[in-house]
Amino acid sequence: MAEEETVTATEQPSEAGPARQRTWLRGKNVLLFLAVFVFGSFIGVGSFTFLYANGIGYLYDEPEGCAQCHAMDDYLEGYNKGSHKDVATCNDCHMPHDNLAKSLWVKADNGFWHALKFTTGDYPTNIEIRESNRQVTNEACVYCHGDYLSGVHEVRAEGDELDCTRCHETVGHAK
Amino acid sequence: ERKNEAAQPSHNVVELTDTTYDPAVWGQNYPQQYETYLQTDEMVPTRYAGAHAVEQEPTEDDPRTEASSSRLEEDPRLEIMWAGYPFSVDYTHARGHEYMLVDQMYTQRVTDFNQPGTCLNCHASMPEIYNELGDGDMNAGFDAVNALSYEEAVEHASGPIACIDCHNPETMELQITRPAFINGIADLKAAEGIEDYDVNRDATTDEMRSYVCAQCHVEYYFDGDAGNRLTFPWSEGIHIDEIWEYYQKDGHIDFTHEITGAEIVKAQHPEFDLWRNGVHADAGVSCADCHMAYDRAGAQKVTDHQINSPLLDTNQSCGTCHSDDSDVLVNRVETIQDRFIVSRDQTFDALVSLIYNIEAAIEDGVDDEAIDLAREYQNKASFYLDYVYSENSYGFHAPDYIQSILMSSMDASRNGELALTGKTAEELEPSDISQANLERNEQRRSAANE
Amino acid sequence: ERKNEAAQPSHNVVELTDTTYDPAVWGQNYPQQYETYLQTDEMVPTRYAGAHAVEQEPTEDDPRTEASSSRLEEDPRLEIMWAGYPFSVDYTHARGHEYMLVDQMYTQRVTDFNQPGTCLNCHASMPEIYNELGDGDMNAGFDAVNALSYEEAVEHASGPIACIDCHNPETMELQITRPAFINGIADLKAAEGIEDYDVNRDATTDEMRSYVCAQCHVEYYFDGDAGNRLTFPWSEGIHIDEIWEYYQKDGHIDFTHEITGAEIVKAQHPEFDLWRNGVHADAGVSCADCHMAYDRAGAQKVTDHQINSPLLDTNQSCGTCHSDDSDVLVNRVETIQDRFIVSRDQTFDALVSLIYNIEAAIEDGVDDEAIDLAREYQNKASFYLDYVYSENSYGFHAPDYIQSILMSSMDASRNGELALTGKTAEELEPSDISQANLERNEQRRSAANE
Ligand code: HEC
Ligand code: HEC
Ligand code: HEC
Ligand code: HEC
Ligand code: HEC
Ligand code: HEC
Ligand code: HEC
Ligand code: HEC
Ligand code: HEC
Ligand code: HEC
Ligand code: HEC
Ligand code: HEC
Ligand code: HEC
Ligand code: HEC
Ligand SMILES: [Ca+2]
Ligand SMILES: [Ca+2]
Repeated sequence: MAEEETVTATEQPSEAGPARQRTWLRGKNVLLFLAVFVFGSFIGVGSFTFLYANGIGYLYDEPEGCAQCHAMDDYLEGYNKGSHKDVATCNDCHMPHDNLAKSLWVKADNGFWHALKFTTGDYPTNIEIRESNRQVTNEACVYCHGDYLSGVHEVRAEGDELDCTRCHETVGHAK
Repeated sequence: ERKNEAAQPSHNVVELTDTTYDPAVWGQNYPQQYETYLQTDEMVPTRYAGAHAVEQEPTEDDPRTEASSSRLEEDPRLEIMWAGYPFSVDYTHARGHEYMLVDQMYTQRVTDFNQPGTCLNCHASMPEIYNELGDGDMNAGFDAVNALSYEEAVEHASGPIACIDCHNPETMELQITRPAFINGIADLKAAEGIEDYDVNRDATTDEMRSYVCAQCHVEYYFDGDAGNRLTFPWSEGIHIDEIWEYYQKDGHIDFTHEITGAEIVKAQHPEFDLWRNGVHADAGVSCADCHMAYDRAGAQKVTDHQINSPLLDTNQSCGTCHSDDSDVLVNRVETIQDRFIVSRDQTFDALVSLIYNIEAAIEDGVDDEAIDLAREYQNKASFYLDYVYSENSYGFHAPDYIQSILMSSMDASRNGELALTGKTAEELEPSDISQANLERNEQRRSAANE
Repeated sequence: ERKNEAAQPSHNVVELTDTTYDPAVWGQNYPQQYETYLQTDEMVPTRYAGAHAVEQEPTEDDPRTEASSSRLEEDPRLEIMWAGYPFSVDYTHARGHEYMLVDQMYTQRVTDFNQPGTCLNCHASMPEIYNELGDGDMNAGFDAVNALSYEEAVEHASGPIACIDCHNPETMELQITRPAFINGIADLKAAEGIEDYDVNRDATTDEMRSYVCAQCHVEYYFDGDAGNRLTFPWSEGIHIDEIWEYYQKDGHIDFTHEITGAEIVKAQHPEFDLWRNGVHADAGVSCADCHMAYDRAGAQKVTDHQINSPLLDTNQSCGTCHSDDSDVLVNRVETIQDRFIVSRDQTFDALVSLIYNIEAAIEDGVDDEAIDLAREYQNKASFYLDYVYSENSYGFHAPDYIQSILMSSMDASRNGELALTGKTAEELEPSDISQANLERNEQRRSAANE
C-alpha cells in the first residue's frame, strides 16, 4: 500500500483513476493519527471511543475503517450500492483535497465529534451532514470532475459554483 | 468484526403461540418494541393533528378523567352536516392506540345510541374474540361479533390492539387478522384484474407495512343485508368516484338528514384510501415508513411502535428519504395543510348554505322534484367533503387528490343550489367537453392498470 | 487554484461585446449551446403540452405554412370566457422560442386589433432595441418601445430571444435584461421585507436559473396610466390572493365582457408565479433544472438550450433527482395533469353557467345590485380560472396550489349564482370559522417570511 504513488493536490485524477485515487493522502496517515490522537486525548471519552473503535482504522481510507462504528453502517451499505463504490473512498468525498492543514483539521474535528457523539449516543437516527462538511464534499466532486464541468463553471462567478448534491445527492450513497 | 452484534436482546425468553394474546408476554421477547408500544398513550399536539388532551369530570357514563379534544366544538358546522346522526353529538380528535377501546366505550355515540358489535372490529384486540366466538374459525367469529349488540360484544374485549393483531406469533411476520380487509382487498384486486387474491399468501412485506393499518384506517360501512357485516366499498375501485359509484349502485345510506330530509352516506377515516392515490404510495412509501420509522436503540435499529404523528420527529420519520432540515419539512407539510383548510372551509360553507337553502325551499313550497334533486346533490357534497374531513392527515396524504375531491363536493353544492332554482338534472350535467375529457382520462387509467 | 481550467474548449474564436446581438456569432464560441438553441424550432406533442404542428394555407395576413394548434378549437368555452376580448379570436398552444416573434406578428390578436409596442418585450431579442431607442439607456428604451404602436415597434425587431437576452457577453454570466422584471422582483422582495433589491447585483446564479425565464413566463398587465408600461402585479406578494388584492386596489381591468357587461381582468402564462408556490421551488429546483437539463457533449457537460417539455426526455430532466423509470415519472405527471383537467372542467362549466345565468337575469330584469354583484363574482371566477388555464404545465408546477386556485374560482361562480337569487355580499361572506382559520394561516405565513 504505502509504496503506491500519492496523488497530490495539484494532479488530475488519471484514466486509471480508481486504484490510484484510493491512495491519496496515504503517506500522511501517521501525521494524521498524531494530530487526531493529541486532539482526542484532551477529551477522555472521545479518546476512549477512538481507541475502542480502533481509531487507527479511522485514519485509513478503507471504507470499512469508517464503518467500524455501527453509526456508519447504513452509509457503508449505501456506499456499497452507490455508483462510486469502485472509484472513490469515503475520504475521497469527505476530506478536503486542497491542503493538508485543512484536511488535518477536518479530520480531527470530525474524528473528535464522531467519537464523542458516538460514545454519548447523542446523534440523530438519520445523520445530517453539517454545512461545512457538505462544502468539503462539493469541492471533492469538483476535484474529480472539474474537467467535465469546466464549461459550466466558467460562466459562473467565483464562489458561486454549482451545488452538486442538489441533483446528485445519492451518488455516494444509494438509497 | 463489527461492534454492533454485541448487545442483541434474546428473543426466546417465552414461547409465543396463537393463543398468546397478552402483549406483556410478547414484551419479554421484544422489550424495545413493547416499550414503545406502551407509549401510544402519550398525547402531544401538532398544528392540526397529534393529540390535544382535555381534562374532564368523570361521570357514571364516562369515567375518563382525560379525553381527546372535541372536533365538534372546534367546528360546529359539523353538527349541521351530520344533523340527526350520532356523530353530531360527539366526535373527538383521534389519539393513540392505547385509548382505542375506552374512547369507543365511552363516546356518546355508544352510550346514547344503540350500536352493533361490528364497531368492535377496529377498537379491540380481535384474534382472541374471533377464536372464542367462532370456535377457532375466524370468519365465524367475525359474523358472530357483528351479530351481537355493542354491549354484548365489548364484554369479550380484553384491551386495545395487541401484538397478535399484526404479527404471526410463530414467525413474527406481519399478518392480516381482519376478515373485512381480507375481503375488501380481494374485491379491490379483482376490480384491478387480479382474481382470488389472498392477502396473507400474496402480499409482500412492504405491502403489509400498509395493509396492517388498512384493516382499520379506511372508509367502511355496515352491510345491513348481511347482518351488519363490516364492509369496505372497494369492488369498483378505490378512487372516490368509484366508491361513490359503489354506494349509488348498492343504495346504501347511513341516515336521513334532520334539516333537509336528504338521505346521506357517512364517510370515516379513509387514510389508506387517500394515501393509495398519492405520490408517496406510488413511490412505495408505506404507512409504517412514516408512522413507525426505525429508531436507533443503541446498536440496533428497531421499528418504533409508538405510532403517532410523524411531525413529532421528522428526522426519524422523513429523514431517511428527505435530507431537508426539520423546519423545512414541517413547513412543507403545514403549507399543504393550510391550503387544505382554506379549500375545505370554502367547501364546507357551501354545503351549509345548500342545507339551509333546501330547508328554506321546503318551507317556501318549492316543488318536490327540485327538492329531491337538491337532496341528491347534498348527499354527494356531504360524502365527498366528509371523506376528506374525517381523514386525519389534513390534506397531506395526497395533496392534489384531496383538493380535487373538495372540488367535486363544491361542484355538487353549487348544482344543488341551481336545482333549487329549477334547473333539471340534465341541465346540470357536465358539458360535452368535460365529458369527453373524462372519457380520455378513463382510458389512460384503465390502460395504466393493465 | 481550481482544476477546471485544464481542457477548455476554445471559447475565444470571436470577441463578444454588448453589441454582439447575433446569436450566430456567439455560436462560434459556443457551438454546442448554439446548436441546441436552434432546435427550439422542433415541434413534438406530449399528452397535454409540447407542440402540435398544424399545416395551414399561407395568406397575405399570415404567411406561416405551419402553426401551432388552436386552443380555441380544442375548448370553445374559452370564447365564452373571453367574449369581447381579442383572445376569443385566436389563441394557440405555446411552441418553441424560435417562433416567438412570428407567432406574435401573425396572430389575429395583432393583425385584427391595435396593440401597443409593449407586446414586443417578451417576443423579440430586446437589448438591441432598448439600446437603439433609448440611446444606450435600457429604461429609456423600455419606455420608448411601450409608447410605440406594435407595427412601429416590430420594425426594430431582428429576431426572437438571443444569447444576449440571458447572458452577459463579457462574463457569460446570466443577466436580467428586462426592466419589467427588474421592477417586479424588487416589488416582490419589498413585499417580503427586502428593500432596494437589485436583481443583477443580488441574485445567486441558482436563482438566476429561474429569473431569466421569469422575465416573460409571468402574469402581467399594461399599466395604462404609465404609458402602457409592462408591469408585474407583485407588490402585495405572489400568491394569487395577493395578486387579486393588487388588482382590486389598483382598479385595473382588461375588458368588458360582451355577454354580461362584467369588467374582467385577464391572466396570462404565470409559470413563474405558480412554480414559486410549489414544492420544487421550495426545494430550490429551478426552471433550467427541468427545461434545460445538463446533457453530455463529448467530454463536456453542457446546458441543453433546446428548451421544451421535460417529458420528452425525463431521464435527462428528472432522472438525476428521481431515480424512477421514465414510465413511472410520466405517469406521475399525467396523473396530476388528468386530475387538474377534471377540476378545471368542473370550474369552467360553472363559470359558463354563471355567464349565461347573468345574461338571462339581465333579460329577466333582475335588479341591478344583484347583477353587479354577480358580475364581480364573474370577474374573480374568470381571473382565477384563467390564471391556471393559461399557465402551461396543466397543473404540474404546483399541483395542490393549482387545485386550490380552481376551488376559489368555483366558489366565486357559486356565489355569483346565489347573488342572482338575491343574496347580498354580506350573506355570501365566508363563515366566522373560515375567517378565523384564514387569519391563523396568515399569521403562519407572515411568521415564515420573517
Ligand atoms: C467513532 C465512530 C465513528 C467513526 C469511526 C466514523 N464515524 Fe462518521 N459519524 C459518527 C457519528 C456518531 C456521527 C454523527 C455526528 C452528529 O450527528 O453530530 C457521524 C457523522 C458523520 C458525517 C456527517 C456529520 C457532519 O458533522 O457533517 C460524515 C460525513 C461522516 N460521519 C463520515 C465519516 C467518515 C468518512 C469516516 C471514516 C473516515 C467516519 N465518519 C468514521 C461516528 C463515526
Ligand atoms: C462519491 C462521494 C461520496 C462517497 C464515496 C461517500 N460519501 Fe458520504 N456523502 C456524500 C454526499 C454528497 C453527502 C451529502 C448528502 C446530502 O446532501 O444529504 C454525504 C453524506 C454523508 C453522511 C451524512 C449523512 C447524510 O446523508 O447527510 C455520512 C455519515 C457519510 N456521508 C458517510 C460516508 C461513509 C462512511 C462513506 C464510505 C463508506 C462515504 N460517506 C462515502 C458523498 C460521498
Ligand atoms: C475520487 C474521485 C471522485 C470523486 C471525489 C467524485 N467522483 Fe464522481 N466519478 C468518479 C469516477 C472515476 C467516475 C466514473 C467515471 C466517469 O464517468 O467519469 C465518476 C462518476 C460520476 C457520475 C456518473 C455516474 C452516476 O452516478 O451517475 C456522477 C453523476 C458523478 N460521478 C458525480 C459526482 C459527485 C456529485 C461527486 C461529489 C459528491 C463525485 N462524483 C465525487 C470520480 C470521483
Ligand atoms: C441542476 C442539476 C445538476 C447539478 C447542480 C449538477 N449536475 Fe451533474 N448532471 C446533471 C444531469 C441532468 C446529468 C446527466 C446528463 C446526461 O448525460 O444527459 C448530469 C451528469 C453528471 C455526470 C455524469 C456524466 C456522464 O454521463 O457520465 C457527472 C460526473 C456530473 N454530472 C457531475 C456533477 C458535479 C461534479 C456537479 C457539481 C459541480 C454537478 N454534476 C452538478 C445535473 C446536475
Ligand atoms: C410520507 C409519510 C406518510 C405516509 C406514507 C403516511 N402518513 Fe399518515 N401522516 C403523515 C403526516 C405528515 C401526517 C400529519 C401529522 C400532523 O399533522 O401532525 C399524518 C397523519 C396521519 C394520521 C393522523 C395522526 C394524528 O396525529 O391524529 C393518521 C391516523 C395517519 N396519518 C395514518 C396513516 C396510514 C394508515 C397510512 C398508510 C395507509 C399513512 N398514514 C401513511 C405522514 C404519512
Ligand atoms: C373499519 C374500522 C373501524 C370501525 C368499524 C369503527 N371504527 Fe372507530 N375508529 C377507527 C379509526 C381508524 C379511528 C381513528 C381515526 C379517527 O379518529 O378518525 C377511529 C376512531 C374512533 C373514535 C375516536 C374519534 C371519534 O370518532 O370521536 C371513536 C369514539 C370511535 N372510533 C367509535 C366507533 C364506533 C362507535 C364505531 C361503530 C359504530 C366504530 N368506531 C367503528 C376505526 C373504526
Ligand atoms: C399496528 C400493527 C402492529 C402492532 C400492534 C405491533 N407491531 Fe410489531 N411491527 C409492525 C410493523 C409494521 C413492523 C415492521 C415489519 C417489517 O417491515 O418487517 C413491526 C416489526 C416488529 C418487529 C421486528 C423488529 C423491528 O423492530 O422491526 C418486532 C420484534 C415486533 N414488531 C414486535 C412487536 C411486539 C412485541 C408488539 C406488541 C407489543 C408489536 N410488535 C405490535 C406492526 C405492529
Ligand atoms: C385495530 C384497528 C387499528 C389498526 C390495525 C391500526 N389502527 Fe391506528 N388507530 C385506530 C384507532 C381506533 C385509533 C384512534 C384511537 C382513539 O382515538 O382512541 C387510531 C389512531 C391512530 C393514530 C393517531 C395517533 C395519535 O397520537 O394521534 C395514528 C397515527 C394511527 N392510528 C396510525 C396507524 C398505523 C400507521 C397503523 C398500522 C401500522 C395503524 N394505525 C393500525 C385503529 C387502528
Ligand atoms: C421511504 C421514503 C420516504 C419517506 C419516509 C418520506 N418520503 Fe416524502 N417523498 C418520497 C418520495 C419518493 C416522494 C415523491 C417525489 C420524489 O420522487 O422525490 C416524496 C414526496 C414528498 C413531498 C412532495 C409531494 C407531496 O405529496 O406533496 C413532500 C412534501 C414530502 N414528500 C414530505 C415528506 C414528509 C413530511 C415525510 C415524513 C413525515 C416524508 N415525506 C417521508 C419519499 C419519502
Ligand atoms: C420539476 C420540474 C419543472 C420545473 C422546476 C419547471 N417546470 Fe415547466 N414544466 C415541467 C413539466 C413536467 C411540464 C409539462 C410538460 C408536458 O406536459 O409536456 C412543464 C411545462 C412547462 C411549460 C409548457 C411547455 C410546453 O410544452 O408547452 C412551460 C412554458 C414551462 N413549463 C415553463 C417553466 C418555467 C418558466 C419554470 C420556472 C419558473 C418551470 N417551467 C419550472 C417541469 C418543470
Ligand atoms: C410578460 C411577457 C409577455 C408579454 C408582455 C406578451 N407575451 Fe405573448 N407570450 C409570452 C409567453 C411566455 C408566451 C408562451 C406561453 C403561452 O403561450 O401561454 C407567449 C405566447 C404568445 C403567443 C402564442 C400563444 C398564444 O397566446 O396564442 C402569442 C400569439 C402571443 N404571445 C402574442 C402576444 C401579444 C399580441 C402580446 C401583447 C398584447 C403579447 N404576446 C405580450 C409572454 C408575453
Ligand atoms: C423573451 C421572453 C422569454 C424568455 C426570457 C423565456 N421565454 Fe419561454 N417562451 C416565450 C414565448 C413567447 C414562448 C411561445 C413561443 C410561441 O409559441 O411562438 C415561449 C415558449 C416556451 C416553452 C414551450 C416550448 C414548446 O416546445 O412548447 C417553454 C418550455 C419555455 N418557453 C420555457 C422557458 C424557460 C425554461 C425559460 C428560461 C430558461 C424561458 N422560457 C425564457 C418567451 C420567453
Ligand atoms: C432563455 C435564456 C437563455 C438563452 C436565450 C441562452 N442561454 Fe445560455 N444558458 C442559460 C442558462 C439558464 C444557463 C445555465 C447557467 C448556469 O447555471 O450557470 C446557460 C448556460 C450557458 C453556457 C455555460 C455552459 C453550459 O452549457 O452550461 C453557455 C456557454 C451558454 N449558455 C451559451 C449560450 C449561447 C451561445 C446562447 C445563444 C445561442 C445562449 N446561451 C442562449 C440560459 C440561456
Ligand atoms: C434538481 C432536482 C429535481 C429535479 C430535476 C426534478 N425534481 Fe421532482 N422533486 C424534487 C424534490 C426535492 C421534490 C420534493 C420532494 C422531495 O424532497 O423528494 C420533488 C417532488 C416531485 C413530485 C411530487 C411533488 C409534486 O409536486 O407532485 C413529483 C411528481 C416530481 N417531483 C416529478 C418530477 C418530474 C416529472 C421531473 C422532471 C420533469 C422532476 N420532478 C424534476 C427534485 C427534483
Ligand atoms: Ca362510511
Ligand atoms: Ca394579465
